[in-house]
Amino acid sequence: MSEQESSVVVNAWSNLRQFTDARIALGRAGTSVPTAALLAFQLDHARARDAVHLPLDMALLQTQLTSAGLESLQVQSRAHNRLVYLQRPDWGRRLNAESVSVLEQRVAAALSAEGVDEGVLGADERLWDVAIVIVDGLSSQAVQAHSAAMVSRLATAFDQSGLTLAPVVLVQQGRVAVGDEVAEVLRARMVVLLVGERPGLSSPDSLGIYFTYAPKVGLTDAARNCISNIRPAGLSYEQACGKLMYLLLEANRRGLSGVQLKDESEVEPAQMLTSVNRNFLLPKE
Amino acid sequence: MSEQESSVVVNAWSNLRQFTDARIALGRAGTSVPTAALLAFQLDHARARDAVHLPLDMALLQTQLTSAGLESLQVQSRAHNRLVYLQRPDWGRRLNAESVSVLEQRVAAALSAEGVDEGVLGADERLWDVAIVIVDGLSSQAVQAHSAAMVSRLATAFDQSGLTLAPVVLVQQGRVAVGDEVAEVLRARMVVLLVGERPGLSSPDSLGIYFTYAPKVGLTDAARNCISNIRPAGLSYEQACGKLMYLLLEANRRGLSGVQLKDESEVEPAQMLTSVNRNFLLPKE
Amino acid sequence: MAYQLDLGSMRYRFADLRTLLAKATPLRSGDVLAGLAAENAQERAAAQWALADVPLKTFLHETVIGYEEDEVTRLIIDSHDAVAFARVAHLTVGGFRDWLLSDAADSHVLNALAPGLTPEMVAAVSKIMRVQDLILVARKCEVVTRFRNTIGLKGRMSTRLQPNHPTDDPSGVAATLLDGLLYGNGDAVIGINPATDNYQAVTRLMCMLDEVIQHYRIPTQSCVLTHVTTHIEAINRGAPVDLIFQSIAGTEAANASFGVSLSILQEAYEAGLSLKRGTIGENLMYFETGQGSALSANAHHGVDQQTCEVRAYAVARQFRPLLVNTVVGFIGPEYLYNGKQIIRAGLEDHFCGKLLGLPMGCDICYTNHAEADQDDMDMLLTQLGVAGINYIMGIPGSDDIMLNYQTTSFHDALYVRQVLGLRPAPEFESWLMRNGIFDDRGRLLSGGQLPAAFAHLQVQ
Amino acid sequence: MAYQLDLGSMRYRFADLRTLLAKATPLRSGDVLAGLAAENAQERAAAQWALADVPLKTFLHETVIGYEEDEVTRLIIDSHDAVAFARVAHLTVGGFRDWLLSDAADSHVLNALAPGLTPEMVAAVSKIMRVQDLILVARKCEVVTRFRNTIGLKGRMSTRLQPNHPTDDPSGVAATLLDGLLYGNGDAVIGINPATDNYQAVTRLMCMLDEVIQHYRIPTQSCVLTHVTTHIEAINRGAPVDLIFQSIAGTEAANASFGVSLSILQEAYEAGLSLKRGTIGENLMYFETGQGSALSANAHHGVDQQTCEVRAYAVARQFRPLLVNTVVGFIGPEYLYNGKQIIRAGLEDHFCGKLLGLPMGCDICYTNHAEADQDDMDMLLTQLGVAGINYIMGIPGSDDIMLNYQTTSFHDALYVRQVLGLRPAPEFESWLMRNGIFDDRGRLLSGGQLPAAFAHLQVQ
Ligand code: B12
Ligand code: B12
Repeated sequence: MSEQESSVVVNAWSNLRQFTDARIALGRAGTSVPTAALLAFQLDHARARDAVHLPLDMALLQTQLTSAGLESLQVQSRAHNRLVYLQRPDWGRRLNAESVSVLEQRVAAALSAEGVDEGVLGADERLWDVAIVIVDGLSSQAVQAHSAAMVSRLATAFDQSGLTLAPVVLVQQGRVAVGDEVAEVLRARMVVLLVGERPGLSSPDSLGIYFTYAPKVGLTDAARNCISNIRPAGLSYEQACGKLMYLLLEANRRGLSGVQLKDESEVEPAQMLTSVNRNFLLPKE
Repeated sequence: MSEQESSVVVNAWSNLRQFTDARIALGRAGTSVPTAALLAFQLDHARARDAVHLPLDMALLQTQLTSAGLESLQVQSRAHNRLVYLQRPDWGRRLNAESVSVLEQRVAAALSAEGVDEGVLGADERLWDVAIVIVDGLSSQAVQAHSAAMVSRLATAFDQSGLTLAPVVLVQQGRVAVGDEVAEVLRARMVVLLVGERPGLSSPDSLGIYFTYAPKVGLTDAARNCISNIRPAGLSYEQACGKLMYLLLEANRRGLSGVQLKDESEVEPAQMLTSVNRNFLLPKE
Repeated sequence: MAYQLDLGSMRYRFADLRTLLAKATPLRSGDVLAGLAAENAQERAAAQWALADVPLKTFLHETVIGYEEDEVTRLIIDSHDAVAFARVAHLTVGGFRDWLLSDAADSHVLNALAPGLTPEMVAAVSKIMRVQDLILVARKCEVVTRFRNTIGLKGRMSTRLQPNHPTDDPSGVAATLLDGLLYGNGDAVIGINPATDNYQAVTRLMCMLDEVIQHYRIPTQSCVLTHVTTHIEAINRGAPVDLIFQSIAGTEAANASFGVSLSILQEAYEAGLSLKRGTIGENLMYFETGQGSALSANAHHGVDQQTCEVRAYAVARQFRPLLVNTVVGFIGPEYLYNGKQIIRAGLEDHFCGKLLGLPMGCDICYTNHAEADQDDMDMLLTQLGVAGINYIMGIPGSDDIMLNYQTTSFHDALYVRQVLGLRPAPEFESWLMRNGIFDDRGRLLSGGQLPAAFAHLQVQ
Repeated sequence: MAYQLDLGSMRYRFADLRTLLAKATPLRSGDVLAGLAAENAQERAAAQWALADVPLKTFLHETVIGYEEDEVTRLIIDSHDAVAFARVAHLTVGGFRDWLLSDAADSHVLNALAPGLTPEMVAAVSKIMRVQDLILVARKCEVVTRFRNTIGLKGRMSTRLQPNHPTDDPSGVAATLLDGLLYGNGDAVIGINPATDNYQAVTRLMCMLDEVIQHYRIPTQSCVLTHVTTHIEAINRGAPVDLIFQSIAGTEAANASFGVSLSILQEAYEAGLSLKRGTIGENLMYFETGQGSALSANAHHGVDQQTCEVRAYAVARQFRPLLVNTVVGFIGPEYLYNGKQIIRAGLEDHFCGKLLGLPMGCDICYTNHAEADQDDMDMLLTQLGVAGINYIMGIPGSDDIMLNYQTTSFHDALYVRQVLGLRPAPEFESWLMRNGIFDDRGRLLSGGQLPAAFAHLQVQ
């Protein structure tokens, strides 16, 4: 929309837009949102809605992981398409039968490679320290854009901490809790799940990481920790990795995750330093 | 709901309910509709919605017509099911291809029975004076309940007036305008269409009659006349028949129907006489 | 003229103004049926963006239906008031929205502007307005009309008492009529849809309503909603006609399918005026409209149903009506599929009518084949109340036993008056108080007992 | 106990009160997901009919979740005030609706009644109420709370200023905060959802909000919406905590999935009280709720989501909160499918909370995977305004760039205040006027220029 209009009161503080992507200083027509801002909103809404339905390109993701030297397996939740997925979160939390056997076969292969007989493995014994699970969730765009890079960084960090890593599992039409089942079947001691957070109007590509110690089917969110808003305008891969490693090592030490495990790391988000001063509303000391 | 409640102001004029089926004298809770009336409304709404989707029992209707000595043909509009019907009124106004040929065959049979060669018949020449078309419309219940009786009464009246009658045509998923096509194909001079009016909350079985002189595809409602609310609580078959014959004979005489043809008959609906007096609001003379 | 817009990697093209208007319309089943709706939400957003950039002036030379082929277009163009238009002549559709929302556009200014607006300008701006915009701006308009009372004042909301009966039985009608009056309804009009088009029956109803209004000295007007040609005939035969009713649409062809034209309406209007039955004013036409009627008659010329609807208001405006209302959910789901579409359409119709200077009411209603229920009606009712609607319908228990649909009940009017502090037309309000139906603070008194003026009816 | 009803030729049977409540609920996707919804509209109507006949007393001995197995049930039963209940003890659910609508149930009476009501009674009656009933009765309730200002007075509507940022960057937060203040928002609370759960970051935000509030002497309170256990820890470490936040649900198991229990909440409440930071009142808890959370945690015990939601209000009520709001469209379409379901749920939640004596607000919102849009929000906003909601959210341009959903904007609050004549909390309103943000008639002044108190920010 051309801005030939004088009915709009333009806000004197529009320079503050440098500090945030939030829709501040929109101005006003009377006290309403001006037309230009309204139209931009409508278009963004149309786009965000489409983002929910964009399918994940699994093959591409697998190729990327392979180049990063990571083995990966492709599975599917019990929700067989997007429409069902949106209506049945319970199905998105569980693997379908075929997927379970894909994982079981991988476990069997791992055992036989190590010459271990499956029957011999105790119920509590674990094959790997960490399983990484990548889930499309509500934004395949986020997963497509960030998960390969994020995972390879994590894999390096695990390696440096001497933690063994199960094959990366890619789940289509999945929810956060599906990671518990994957890790349980794979016999991994901890699970790190990357998921596409629901797409926002200005952030269709936000990745979330959910972490659980001793994952098993039936755990609630109280047993998990969360690192959210991983994307260019949010948390960087480096920051996310730092936070996760803090939580993971603490969890490994204390033998728990979730509400009782707090992030007490001394993180200083890089972005904070980019601001001219800490909080321009207050007088400088 | 049991009426143990005193919060409801009961209306002093509930005796007026004898004059109408309208939901008068409901009383009030504060100024709102009392619970009992609200619940009754909700239930009636649920039922009326179901009535829209009830399919017409065509076979039964044909049997009834046959017993009344009337030949009938079964056809279908271009809307092949209820869902499509509700969304595509344009398709409900036209016959599907198969139905057209059913009717054409009947016309050919009629011509050959009379020893007439079809090619010989002039474009404006008519085979029958009147075609009766029965259409499910929005209430199959109305059609099921009233159309056989209504049609046989009409047939008798036409007969008495020396008007020839085409085979009765039953149309599934039809709209009012479909009668024009039926009559055009049948080469009838006038069409009388019986249709299930949309079901009301208190009247799921209301039949409407639409009448057109010189029907052909593409006519608008301005060319039609309407007789509505034929049902026990509304117009009787006898009254409806009287009105139609008035319109039809006038149309036949003046060669037109629709807006320019007014019902000036001196009808005195029987129901009016049942009321204690003409209008109790006014002082008796 | 074609309209074009690049958004990111996509280029959107709209063949002409008519197409642009259609694609910019919020989703509704009728436009899908007509094949005119946007393909998806992104195309719709693009069309709104492109539409916002169209100068209002464009609508004066690019008509959506040809001047030669349609008398409604001719009416719109020929009656356009360029002086009134000057105030907004420099604006685009988007700028017009901003201006409407600004403090500059107050009641007075909007009143003066109305003759300068064409239906298409108003339809266009409504398409890029949110529900809250439609409410906010409509609320600023005040359109007041008079026949025997004053309708449309701020802080007031009137009702049409609609005592329909499937056989037009006088006692059945009277029973509903009394019920309505005792619930404080009926100041916009006491208006019956006659079940038949029979002269005798219609005239009998006219006489009856007239006698009741006179006998109880009710400051209101009557109407029997028969075809306008039947009204003319009734007037010729000496029947007591207060208001003249007709359903109208936004194209010449759609009106023809209703059996009317501008000249027939003019004839009726003059016939009505000749009776001089209004006591405090001369507004005497009553029109009903509704999105979808042009399409239903295949008379929409590829124009979306909401724009067609607003064009009908140009027809109405010509005859200085007392009452105009959209019958928004009446026609069915083919045109407005569910509660959401009905609600948005109701608010659009009210806004567009008001902006064009019409005394808008609304038949807040739905049919049993639509995906809607009482909750949807409550939502629309509450919002139209906030938007300052002139009048709504009143039917016992929301159930019209003749037209077979559900509209607002006598109780509904009391609800919205209560929560928004709205009152009936002043003359009618005094009558309600004088007759013991309302107390002196406007609260309903009647119920348990018949008020004195009607106490004699108890015996029967 | 089983409930049974014959309607025409059909016999309907409902195994127990829990089932009856579920079947009587207006359609929503969460109940369908849980397998609890009525089969069709007729079964729903039958269940409503049967429910209307259940005496309110029944709810005191037939619990929907066992007393032994759930601490929320124990709280409900043990804290029930039989004396307050006496007023309606003789009523059925249907009679209760009639009574609520009647003049007998005025503000005072409803206030006194609140402790006598259980969530299930209130959920039950809401299920047989139309939207207009939910509005009309909620509007009669007045629930006023205080910390540094007075929230919930009639004719007032407050807002939570929600300056979220994806990295909790102080300048990003401050920019949004200032924008909100200059649009007159922030009297309910200035409340940030922190992107991380990191102690350091959370505490830094708490200090920052506290300093801003003190520096500009804003009569409002702050909150950082981290987990309640993090609040407790922050208080222990000496952080300046005004309000203590927690998401809560209606069953013990659902709360456990959130990592909380009644005793943890009690501990937090006492920690908050010990700080004595409120200047004019001691209400300091802030709770959020939302239909679907119990089901999502598979902790609903076969109880429908609306009844679960109202049980969460019993949890809230225990801690005399300053603010309680449902996040109605936040969780997603699995629980509330489209605009219509979101709107009805929002009005139910507000009504039920108010009837139970809670200071209800609403996060009028939707996600991009739901079938909803700004029009739906405008509808809910307008109706909640009429219903007398205590507060709504305020976000720049409706777009929360951290939580990824759309809620009401700063502008939206001004819209609803304008059309309904609503004002902010009195102390905050004076501050707005003193600081040149509102003029003396409550109209927004700021925009083109920064008001004097903020003028120094221009230079940067
Ligand atoms: C829906 C409706 C309308 C809609 C139709 C739009 C549509 N596309 O559906 C609208 C609002 C436009 C309308 C307008 C009018 N209507 Co009308 N309408 C009805 C209603 C409520 C339902 C009809 C129905 O269920 N049809 C059955 C379905 C399955 O068929 P359909 O093909 O979809 O419907 C077609 C017909 O119903 C036709 N139609 C609708 N009204 C009328 C009126 C006449 C006289 C004719 C010939 C045809 C007609 O329009 C539809 C599309 O073609 C009936 C009342 C009732 N209980 O039936 C009154 C009714 C039929 N209408 C009536 C009248 C008077 C009118 C008007 C003449 C009013 C006026 N003064 O302008 C106008 C103009 C009609 C015309 N000539 O086109 C009267 C007829 C009285 C009579 N015995 O002659 C009725 C009975 C209601 C009443 N008592 O007031 N109407
Ligand atoms: C939706 C949501 C909720 C909903 C979840 C309900 C549901 N059934 O979907 C509700 C409102 C109940 C909720 C509650 C809380 N949430 Co929350 N929530 C979100 C949100 C907006 C979207 C999540 C998403 O898209 N998931 C992806 C989909 C595909 O997966 P899903 O399996 O359907 O989603 C599951 C998880 O998201 C999980 N979940 C939701 N919130 C949280 C929080 C934590 C700590 C954990 C472990 C899991 C979890 O619930 C869902 C069902 O299992 C995010 C913000 C964001 N941008 O992502 C915040 C977010 C994840 N939540 C957050 C918080 C703090 C909470 C609460 C702890 C707040 C409180 N003080 O009580 C509570 C309790 C959470 C718990 N332990 O259960 C924070 C986490 C901060 C952090 N880094 O630890 C986030 C990032 C938002 C924020 N910054 O405030 N939340």
